[in-house]
Amino acid sequence: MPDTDHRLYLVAGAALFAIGFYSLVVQTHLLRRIMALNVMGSGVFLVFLTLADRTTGSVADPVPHAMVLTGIVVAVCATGLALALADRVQAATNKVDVDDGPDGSQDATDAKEARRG
Amino acid sequence: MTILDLITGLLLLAALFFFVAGTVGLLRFPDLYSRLHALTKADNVGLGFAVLALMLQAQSWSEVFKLGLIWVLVLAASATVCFLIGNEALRRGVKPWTGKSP
Amino acid sequence: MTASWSFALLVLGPLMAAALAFVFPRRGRGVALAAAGITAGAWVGLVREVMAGGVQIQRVGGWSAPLGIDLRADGLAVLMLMVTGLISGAVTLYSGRYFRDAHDLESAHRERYFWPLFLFLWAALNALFLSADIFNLYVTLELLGFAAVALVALAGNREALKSAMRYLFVSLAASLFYLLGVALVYGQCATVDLTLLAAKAQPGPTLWVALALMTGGLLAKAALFPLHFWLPPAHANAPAPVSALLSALVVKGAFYILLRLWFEAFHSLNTPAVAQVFGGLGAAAILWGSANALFQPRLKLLVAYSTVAQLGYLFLLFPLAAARDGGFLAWSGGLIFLAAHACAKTAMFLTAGNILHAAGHDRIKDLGGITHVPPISTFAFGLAGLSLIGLPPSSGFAGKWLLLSASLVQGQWWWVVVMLVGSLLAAAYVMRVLTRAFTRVPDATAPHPIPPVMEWTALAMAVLAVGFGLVARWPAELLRVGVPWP
Amino acid sequence: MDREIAMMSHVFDWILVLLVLALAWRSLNDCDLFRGVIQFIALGLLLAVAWLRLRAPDVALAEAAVGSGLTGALILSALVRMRQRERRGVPASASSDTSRTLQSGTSNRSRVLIGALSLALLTALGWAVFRFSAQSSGLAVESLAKLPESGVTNPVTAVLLNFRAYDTLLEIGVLLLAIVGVWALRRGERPGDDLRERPLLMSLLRLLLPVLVLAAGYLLWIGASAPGGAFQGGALLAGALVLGLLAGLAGRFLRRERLLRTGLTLGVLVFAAAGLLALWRTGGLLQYPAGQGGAWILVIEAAALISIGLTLGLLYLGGRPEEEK
Amino acid sequence: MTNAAQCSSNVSAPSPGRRLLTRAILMSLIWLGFTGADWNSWLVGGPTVVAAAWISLRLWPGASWRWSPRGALAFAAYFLRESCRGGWDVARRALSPGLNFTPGIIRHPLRLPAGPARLFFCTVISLLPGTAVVAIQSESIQVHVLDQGPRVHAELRALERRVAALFDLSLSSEEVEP
Amino acid sequence: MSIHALTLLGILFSSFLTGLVIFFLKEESHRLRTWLNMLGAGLKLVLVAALLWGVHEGKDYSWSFEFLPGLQLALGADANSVLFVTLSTVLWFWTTLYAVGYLEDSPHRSRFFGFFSLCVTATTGIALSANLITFLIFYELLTVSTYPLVVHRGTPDALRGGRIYLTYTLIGGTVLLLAVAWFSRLAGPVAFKERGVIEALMATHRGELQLLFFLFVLGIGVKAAIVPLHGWLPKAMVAPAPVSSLLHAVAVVKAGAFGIVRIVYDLYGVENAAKLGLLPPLAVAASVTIIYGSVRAVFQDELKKRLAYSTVSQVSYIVLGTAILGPLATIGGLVHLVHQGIMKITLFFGAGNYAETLGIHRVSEMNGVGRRMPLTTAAFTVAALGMIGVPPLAGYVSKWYLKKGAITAGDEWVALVLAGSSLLNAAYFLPILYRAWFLAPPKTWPREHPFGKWETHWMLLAAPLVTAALVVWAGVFAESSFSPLAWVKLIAAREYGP
Repeated sequence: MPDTDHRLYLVAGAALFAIGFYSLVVQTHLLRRIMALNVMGSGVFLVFLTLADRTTGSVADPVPHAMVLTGIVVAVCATGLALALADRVQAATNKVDVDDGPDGSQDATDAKEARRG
Repeated sequence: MTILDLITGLLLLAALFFFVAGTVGLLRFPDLYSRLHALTKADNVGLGFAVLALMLQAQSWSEVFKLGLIWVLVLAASATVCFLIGNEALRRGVKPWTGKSP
Repeated sequence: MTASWSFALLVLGPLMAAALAFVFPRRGRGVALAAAGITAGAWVGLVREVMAGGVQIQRVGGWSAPLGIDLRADGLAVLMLMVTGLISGAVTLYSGRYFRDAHDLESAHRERYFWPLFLFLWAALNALFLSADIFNLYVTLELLGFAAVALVALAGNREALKSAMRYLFVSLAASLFYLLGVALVYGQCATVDLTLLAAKAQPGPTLWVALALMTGGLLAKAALFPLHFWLPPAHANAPAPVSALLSALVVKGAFYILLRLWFEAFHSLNTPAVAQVFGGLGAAAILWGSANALFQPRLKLLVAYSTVAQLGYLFLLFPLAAARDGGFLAWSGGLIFLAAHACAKTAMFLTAGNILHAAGHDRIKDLGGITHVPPISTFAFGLAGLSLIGLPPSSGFAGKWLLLSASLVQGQWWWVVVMLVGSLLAAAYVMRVLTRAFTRVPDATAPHPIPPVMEWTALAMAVLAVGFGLVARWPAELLRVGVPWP
Repeated sequence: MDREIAMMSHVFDWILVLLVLALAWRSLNDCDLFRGVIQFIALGLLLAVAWLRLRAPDVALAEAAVGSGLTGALILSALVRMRQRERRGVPASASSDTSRTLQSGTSNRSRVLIGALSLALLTALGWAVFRFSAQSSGLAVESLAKLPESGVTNPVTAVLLNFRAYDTLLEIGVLLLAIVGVWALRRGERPGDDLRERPLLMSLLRLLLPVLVLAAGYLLWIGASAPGGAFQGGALLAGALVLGLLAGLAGRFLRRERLLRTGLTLGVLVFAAAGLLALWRTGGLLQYPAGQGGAWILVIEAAALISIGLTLGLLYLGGRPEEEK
Repeated sequence: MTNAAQCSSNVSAPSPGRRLLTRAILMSLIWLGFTGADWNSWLVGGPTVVAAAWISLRLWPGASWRWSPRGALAFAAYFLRESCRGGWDVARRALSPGLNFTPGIIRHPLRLPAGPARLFFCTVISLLPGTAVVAIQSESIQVHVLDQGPRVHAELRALERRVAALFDLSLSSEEVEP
Repeated sequence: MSIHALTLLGILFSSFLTGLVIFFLKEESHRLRTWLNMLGAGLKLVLVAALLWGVHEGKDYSWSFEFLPGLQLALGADANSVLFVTLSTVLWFWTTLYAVGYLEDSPHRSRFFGFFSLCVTATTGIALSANLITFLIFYELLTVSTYPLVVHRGTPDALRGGRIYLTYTLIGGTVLLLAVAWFSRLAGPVAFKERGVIEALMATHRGELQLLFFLFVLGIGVKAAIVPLHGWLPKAMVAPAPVSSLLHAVAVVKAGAFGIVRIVYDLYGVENAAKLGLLPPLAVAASVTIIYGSVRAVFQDELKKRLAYSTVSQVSYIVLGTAILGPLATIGGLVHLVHQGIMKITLFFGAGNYAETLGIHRVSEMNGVGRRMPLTTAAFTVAALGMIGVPPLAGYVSKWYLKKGAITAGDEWVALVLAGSSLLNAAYFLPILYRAWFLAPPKTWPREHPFGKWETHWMLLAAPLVTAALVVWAGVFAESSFSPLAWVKLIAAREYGP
């Protein structure tokens, strides 16, 4: 839309991406991280669609639209897969994060043993 | 600007009024049950006016039909959801506000 | 015409096979074998066209770029397809037995889902190597990532699930970084075609940021130090044939895109300073990965850390190949090294699977007395180790030699030091395992017998890893087709 | 008048953007996870509005149905499942209280570090986007010029299923892959509540589901010329399927494993077969014979619709429906 | 299926083929409404209509109920009027300065037979002024009202009568005060 | 492909293929394995004989294959190669026979003989390499194929010895790789040529060439066990006797010595090397090694260790000969390549026989062993005397030429080194001989193992007798036209000729 301030939306997309990224790294709960990925994705889509909207003509550029549609579908697939995996992780470890698990510390002790042996 | 547009505008204003009223109700009403009223009733009417307004602007009868269908489905859905929420609250033992206690 | 069919079958063959393997879960192995046959035929057709007629381009749907998507096969793509085909073929043979022989009750389930996931992975790789469109590459990256994660999780145990989860997060976030880069590129250049971008891309803030984003994402996917943290657990905990696929091929996919971006589409942004940074990270990866491999308690972890290290060599290609003088030496060296590592790593992980199968564990210190019973597997591990260390005449040597020569030609002697030290470290960790083969343990427990096909497949890959070095002239010639500089 | 409209839309843009950002932040950092999920769903709806504002109605439809609706449903049901398991599970591992884990895990110092990193990212991105020229038609001109040859009149559909059909083919592959991956992971659990005890909802669903199926078909049809298409239709179909699953209406259907699998793969198989057939007929992969683009697209989309609907719907189960024999 | 038993209590079932046909015609009408007079659309519409009809039949195998067109028209007019009143009622309460109402939950006995008519009744209650169903039991319902008072029961009974007229039913004669 | 090229490949593959097949043989198929071994060894012997004849007739043997762009895998047979290939082939034949007898009934024989064959393939490959890169390839192959032989016994001692061996040789190999790559960068992918290939670079790249020479010697010197790079050799003594004999007499250390010969004569050219001032330091290093090794040998009680230090010392004679300018020294050094090989292998065979038959591992246990095992001890004695340099045995010939060459070149101090070394040789060999022949045997041997009608297994006996005979022959018939000496003179003539 010619009267839209595209920079506003572009920066907003960048901000969504940054918020998502920050939360992805900082949060530990698997569901939050999955949502964070979705927010990052939305930021990307916002950038794409804003760029598509810069045309002077009557319609926006359809190519990014198609790309974003692809992206949305990929995102929901990713979410589905990630949720199923998160569920399994919870069932197996009784925890809802993967950050500080016995596996990390176990590796460390094993490595120590290896050095000794 | 035709007369049709004018009517559309008025209908939209009416819709806006009901939506705003519903939202105010949602915020102001004292308990969950009464908030349900605010949501279902006012918003449905608001939606009705909006749909009516859009029907006036429709290009074809099929659009009118679709708009009508949307309204009916939303009505049914919101009534059902209203029941579901109220029912769940009742099951969990949420006491209704009766106006007697402060 | 032949090339068109080759393009189509290389991608659609495995893709349709994946779908069929899902519909007919009991026929997975047969379907995979058929896919292997089809892709092999298609590849032969393609390589003949490429050798005879140069770079082949397929305009999908009849629309040319920028509106449509181009598929493109040059020497590099054909080489990558060949490596993919060889390794997938080996994994097909190996897995036909591997999943059937697992000790637990879940094995039937695993076998059923392994085939479609594996075939998806294969299709994704082929599609990736043939694509000349950075958005299409994003889709193939996602296919690749999903398949890889699901395959890791297939092992089903706690550690595998956790590493798969971590892998998925890294993979998805990395894809989004890449995609955001694509968005910026599109906004700036109004095309996502590699060839058109090469002409349109001019250095500037937008493209700098875009390229940085894409590169960041791809580096995480390619597990370059220090973004490698997800790789060792994921590769070590996956089922053996999956580890082989991941180490040999999946990380290479991201690396391949990096090459396409920095040497083709955005070659105008490829400055010496950037190239040195890549090289520096590669060097750090070599040292860090090797040092870690030396102290791993488990065989598969060791092999996985070795992957971290060996990936570092690939990135030495950046500072070396960018220069006109001796650039092609480094280019072909790096890519031959890639193929060498792929074959060697496959052999190693398959062998690790055999040892795990025979011994029931892969703790290195307890492997004495077990490894000398399956001599073929040990032999395979040793041969693969030769290539990994870079001893002549293995293909690993061929690659390292070319890289060495390029650094000497360009006077960048510091990479020489890194490569030589890396070789010695590799020798150290490979020998740490091989020594076990010669340890005589008086009361060695009788190992579980290994199905011959699993042993011979591993050995075949190891022989390939060594023997490929003797015919390394051929890939070097092939790589000349469509090489990004005149 | 025009100035005022421009002014108003400017204000609207600002409000929208600020709301989106606030919701995004709250949804990820609210200390109540449930509230976070709800805000996340609301964020999806707001984004759909933003897409409309950016003249992307196709995307807005998909966002509302898929991005907000289905994703939200997926996350909500996962949350419910996780909480149920936590309630069943041993309380000893108490660190895993799903609702309040905000402060655990990450130290303040790394928070600051990551925050700085994200800010740097934002700055770089801001720098990059401020250099864009205000106007660039991208590929709009080319796609409109080629639109008559594509066989459809909706440019987005033309891009999706003709100009860049190869992307879409692979994307359908991603969908199938996702469901295969999920099925490989685990057996799905039915949602905890049995909705059959809620007659009012049941009757609504009986009314709604056939209409949803009709609407999905309609979106498929209309996609050739207006916003809509296989993805949007598929999303509706998926919604219908999820509702059916919730109401326990699809049990018998779920037991027909072979049929399900066929349905799930239909999109990929038909699309790929069409690509090969086109190659045979015209010599170009996915190059439809001249003048027949519309028909080919319709067939492909129909198959894709079924697969997309099934896939997205079954993703909701979080696993394969039944244990195979 | 339990749903079937619930719904087909009052009418004898016609043959399956005819039922499918009826549904298909209904669905076709909706499709027609969607697409207008675009005959090509039946390429997609045909299969879709069949699928929708089949699904509808699977979900609700019971025969279509009887209804009276006259009752329907009357009901529609009543419903629109009451809806507006309901909306206005809420708006008034929401926007007036004090909270001048006395809400509560009341029990209301049901006279409509189990089946679509009763469900329809329960649905509509929630759209009308001051009332919302919060629980359904076999012989009565619980309704949350914004203003407790004698008028509520009267209004509910009136609604019940209109629903009965719509479905061409006769109510059981006993008129019991709660 | 010409018949000549086929001969070259045949020499390589006669052991390579047998090795491969043997790897995958079942442990029990003893007879088949023995036949294969002997067949391979015999075939190789025949082919080498043909080669020897052909080269003598002036035929041109060469084969090459481009395996990387501009990089040839090249085989060829010049006089130097023939010298070394003949030595290794002849000795391999007898060692194989010996090993079959030695390893009877021990485990992992398929593995052993597989690597054994690979080891010989690598050695002949080194001999036949016609350029640096090919040399490097076989050099590394040798490292890899000998490691399993060193650790064959699998005891912690063996593993430790193997680790040390590998550490030394791999680091050496890496240095060599660097040198080769760097050299190729300077001179291009050059083939070996008499009098060197660096003429064109002499003026411009003096410093680099000197540094490179240092790197080459460092890389190859590990295998040649030049002090201080010799540390692995005594540790590697844990290997079974046939391996020690092969390692010390033929394969590893000789490959190292041969490598230095190649570098000096065919890469740099001895005169160029002299002009660059590279020879004196090399001569000093060799001399230090000679003396150091001898001194250490005197103080070893363990027989194999004593022999090992002797090897450290003796191999440097070859290096020394190379490091002195002039045809006489060249002849002395090169002929010692052969002479030391046959002498040292005889000694190791003898030591192996003592260990296997009587369980004797130490010099102090050898009292009267000559009476119990006269034939073995006779062979041992011949070789030991040869080592000391008693005329007319093989060792005397080489030392004589070396001494004359040194004096001719004006390096008189070398003569002193040689004399001192001879004295030390006597000091560590004569006591052994004395004990063996003149002291009374003990009542029981440490661990006796009866072998039927001969003093030991006939296969164990045949090998040392034959090699001892060769020692005598090489000395007595040194001036005949088919002796090693005659051949070496031919090489020297070509190197220094007009």
